[in-house]
Amino acid sequence: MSEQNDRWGIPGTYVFDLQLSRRGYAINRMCNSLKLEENRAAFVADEEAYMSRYGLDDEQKQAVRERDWLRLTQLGGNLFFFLKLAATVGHGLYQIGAQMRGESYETFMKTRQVPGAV
Amino acid sequence: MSEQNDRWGIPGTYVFDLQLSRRGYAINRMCNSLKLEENRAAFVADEEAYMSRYGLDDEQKQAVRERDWLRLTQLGGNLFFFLKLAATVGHGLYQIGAQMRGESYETFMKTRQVPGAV
Amino acid sequence: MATVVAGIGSSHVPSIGRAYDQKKQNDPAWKPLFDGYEPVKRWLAEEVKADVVILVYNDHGTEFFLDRYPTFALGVADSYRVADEGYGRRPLPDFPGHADLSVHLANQLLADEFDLTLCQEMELDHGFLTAMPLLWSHDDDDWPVKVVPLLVNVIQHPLPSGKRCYKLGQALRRAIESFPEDLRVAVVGTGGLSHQLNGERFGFINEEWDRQWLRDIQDKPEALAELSHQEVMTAAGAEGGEVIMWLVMRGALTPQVREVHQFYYAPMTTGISVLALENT
Amino acid sequence: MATVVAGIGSSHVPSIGRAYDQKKQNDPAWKPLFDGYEPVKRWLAEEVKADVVILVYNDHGTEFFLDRYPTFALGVADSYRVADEGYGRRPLPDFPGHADLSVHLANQLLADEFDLTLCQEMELDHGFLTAMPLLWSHDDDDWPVKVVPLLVNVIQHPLPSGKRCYKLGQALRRAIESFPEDLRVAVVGTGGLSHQLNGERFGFINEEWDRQWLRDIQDKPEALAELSHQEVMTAAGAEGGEVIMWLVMRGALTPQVREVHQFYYAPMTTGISVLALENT
Ligand SMILES: [Fe+3]
Ligand SMILES: [Fe+3]
Repeated sequence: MSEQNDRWGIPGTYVFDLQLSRRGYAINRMCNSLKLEENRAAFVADEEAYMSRYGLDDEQKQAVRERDWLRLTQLGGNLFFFLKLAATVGHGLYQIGAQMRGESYETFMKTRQVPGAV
Repeated sequence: MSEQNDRWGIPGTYVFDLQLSRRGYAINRMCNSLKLEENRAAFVADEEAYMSRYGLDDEQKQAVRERDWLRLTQLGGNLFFFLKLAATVGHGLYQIGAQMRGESYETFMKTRQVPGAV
Repeated sequence: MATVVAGIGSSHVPSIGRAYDQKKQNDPAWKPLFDGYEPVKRWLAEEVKADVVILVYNDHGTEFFLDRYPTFALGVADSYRVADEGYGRRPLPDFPGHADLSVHLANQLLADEFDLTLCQEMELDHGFLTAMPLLWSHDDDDWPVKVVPLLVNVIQHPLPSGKRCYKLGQALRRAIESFPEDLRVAVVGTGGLSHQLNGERFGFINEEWDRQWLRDIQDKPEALAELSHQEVMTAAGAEGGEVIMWLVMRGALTPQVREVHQFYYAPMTTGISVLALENT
Repeated sequence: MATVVAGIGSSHVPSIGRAYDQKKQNDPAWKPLFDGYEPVKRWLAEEVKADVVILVYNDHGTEFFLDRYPTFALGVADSYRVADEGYGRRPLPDFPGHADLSVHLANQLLADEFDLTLCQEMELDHGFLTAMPLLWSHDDDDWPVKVVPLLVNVIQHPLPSGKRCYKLGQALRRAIESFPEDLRVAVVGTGGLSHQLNGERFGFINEEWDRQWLRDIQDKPEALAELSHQEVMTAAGAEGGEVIMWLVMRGALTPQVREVHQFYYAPMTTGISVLALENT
């Protein structure tokens, strides 16, 4: 839990404020477009072209390539939007969460009270 | 100046309030779609089909057919939206105004201080 | 005159919707949850008999995008569709609106200096959907109540303050009580309790804080309304900050309330609760 | 610290934009209008030297539709495009935003209980565009000032009250003055004066009321802020009701102001005015 959004000072937390939202606007706009099946298909067909079309910068593109959800968060991605990207590439919420925590999915699930309630 | 929106009591005036806006939602939604050239072409090609697609009711359709801007206003059309319809069918603002007043364009223009400022 | 006949706080979690649709009511992991809502559902059906529900919720990247993000948005439509959040539309009937009440609320709340965004079209995501079938029985194509959706921005800071939300609830009550028709109105505040879906602290839950919230929202709502977002998010997780929506519900009730039912369960990543209150 | 260095009221009328683009500055019908703005343009360039303009305007069915209509919407972007209102984009450069100031204003105004819609994308129609080239010289691709657009719903009732608009102006001033950077900020309120584009009363103008407004906005803004929409629309025409946007500008100034310049002209269907004020 070393990293955080310094304006807020809550460990392990990147508060989605206007500054971060502005930073990540291209990401979130791209992710939002993936609501439509035809756009998901276009993304899958050519990820690089799709990212360029939405104006992601190099850091953001790299985070998408690596499916690095923590980095994407730090760069202004908002989970409620990038869940659409995650679904497109086959990642689920708890997989994302485990990765953000730096744990395996199995280790993360062991920290839950009733892991059957998914 | 006999007619008005009774909730407001201002003669010759149809205040665009939520009730009127809800009444005219289909009209305004259709008119708003005419921002796009392809939609204007579709409207011109088949007015009836276009109106049906946007769910106008019979009174509203009739007002559109007759280019009756006053009636359209009474049925919830908002000028800022139906100006797009007017432009599509070749009517201008002052023509609309003259018609609403029940005057010819020429008579209306005579009531203006500097009719050259159009 | 319309009156507020129930105030309900209820979490909204997508997995609850999936469990409901997949009929997991008797699945060991889910039974406690469905059983926990049951007494409230019965109370609403047998005693409260609301005509309309004003449901306070937030959208989760479904209908509202960051190009134009409202602070408060009120539905003023005759009906509201169930949104597709990317996994297909849930098999729930669309919701009948109570447009006359919506229009009245819009007029009153604007006059009371709340700067609402007014929505003639609005599809509803799990922020709205989760609580509804747990609280009201529906058949294949209708609901026993009409609805008025009231959206709060809890996604992109600056959010409205807790105090502003509480004041909105108080104004809502004045607006409801000035509606001329006899209507029984339930107000539901959704969201929370503690959870975090963000950063290295993903999965954070604070059960102690949640249980305190469930007491204080009854007896000390004004103290809760004074908390800063930073205080709430530190204690309840970044996404737990959405509990401010409960303050809208609480503001719509009388200063003293009676608890009808309370339930709490934290199986996975969210402190899930339902709290039913009535005016005294 | 940022300071408010000018307050300007200015009508917005599409035909002015057309006359400007068609270079009708010396056309007998238009010359009075352009001459009327000239002293204000000179004052702004030579004395005021603003860094940023907060321009209060309304959209006219261009960017905002009735599916989701905000009461107040604030631009928080780095730049804003010139909208196409259906006759092609006007040959004006796009506008550079001052995003840092926008973000600061958003945070302060939300904390001050104004429930804004925040816009990361916003194209600007004649509500915004009309005044800009009459007040600031531009070249082919840039403006000498940055902008922050502030949109007010004056189209679909319930509108915010005049009082709410005046209070928004007062809060805007507090927010501007708490911005740490030294910035010279001009606030422009647009719209009006009397006109009506609706019903049998289309073309209604009330020059006497307009001239009174130009006096009272200086000396009795609080009295103007108390007027109901019905009173204003009865006297100034249905679309004249948009003068409440001038109250936002006036609220951002000191209680006493000094008039720098005033101009009024009512050639066709709108009482067109520019009024330049400064703090005392
Ligand atoms: Fe939520
Ligand atoms: Fe206007």
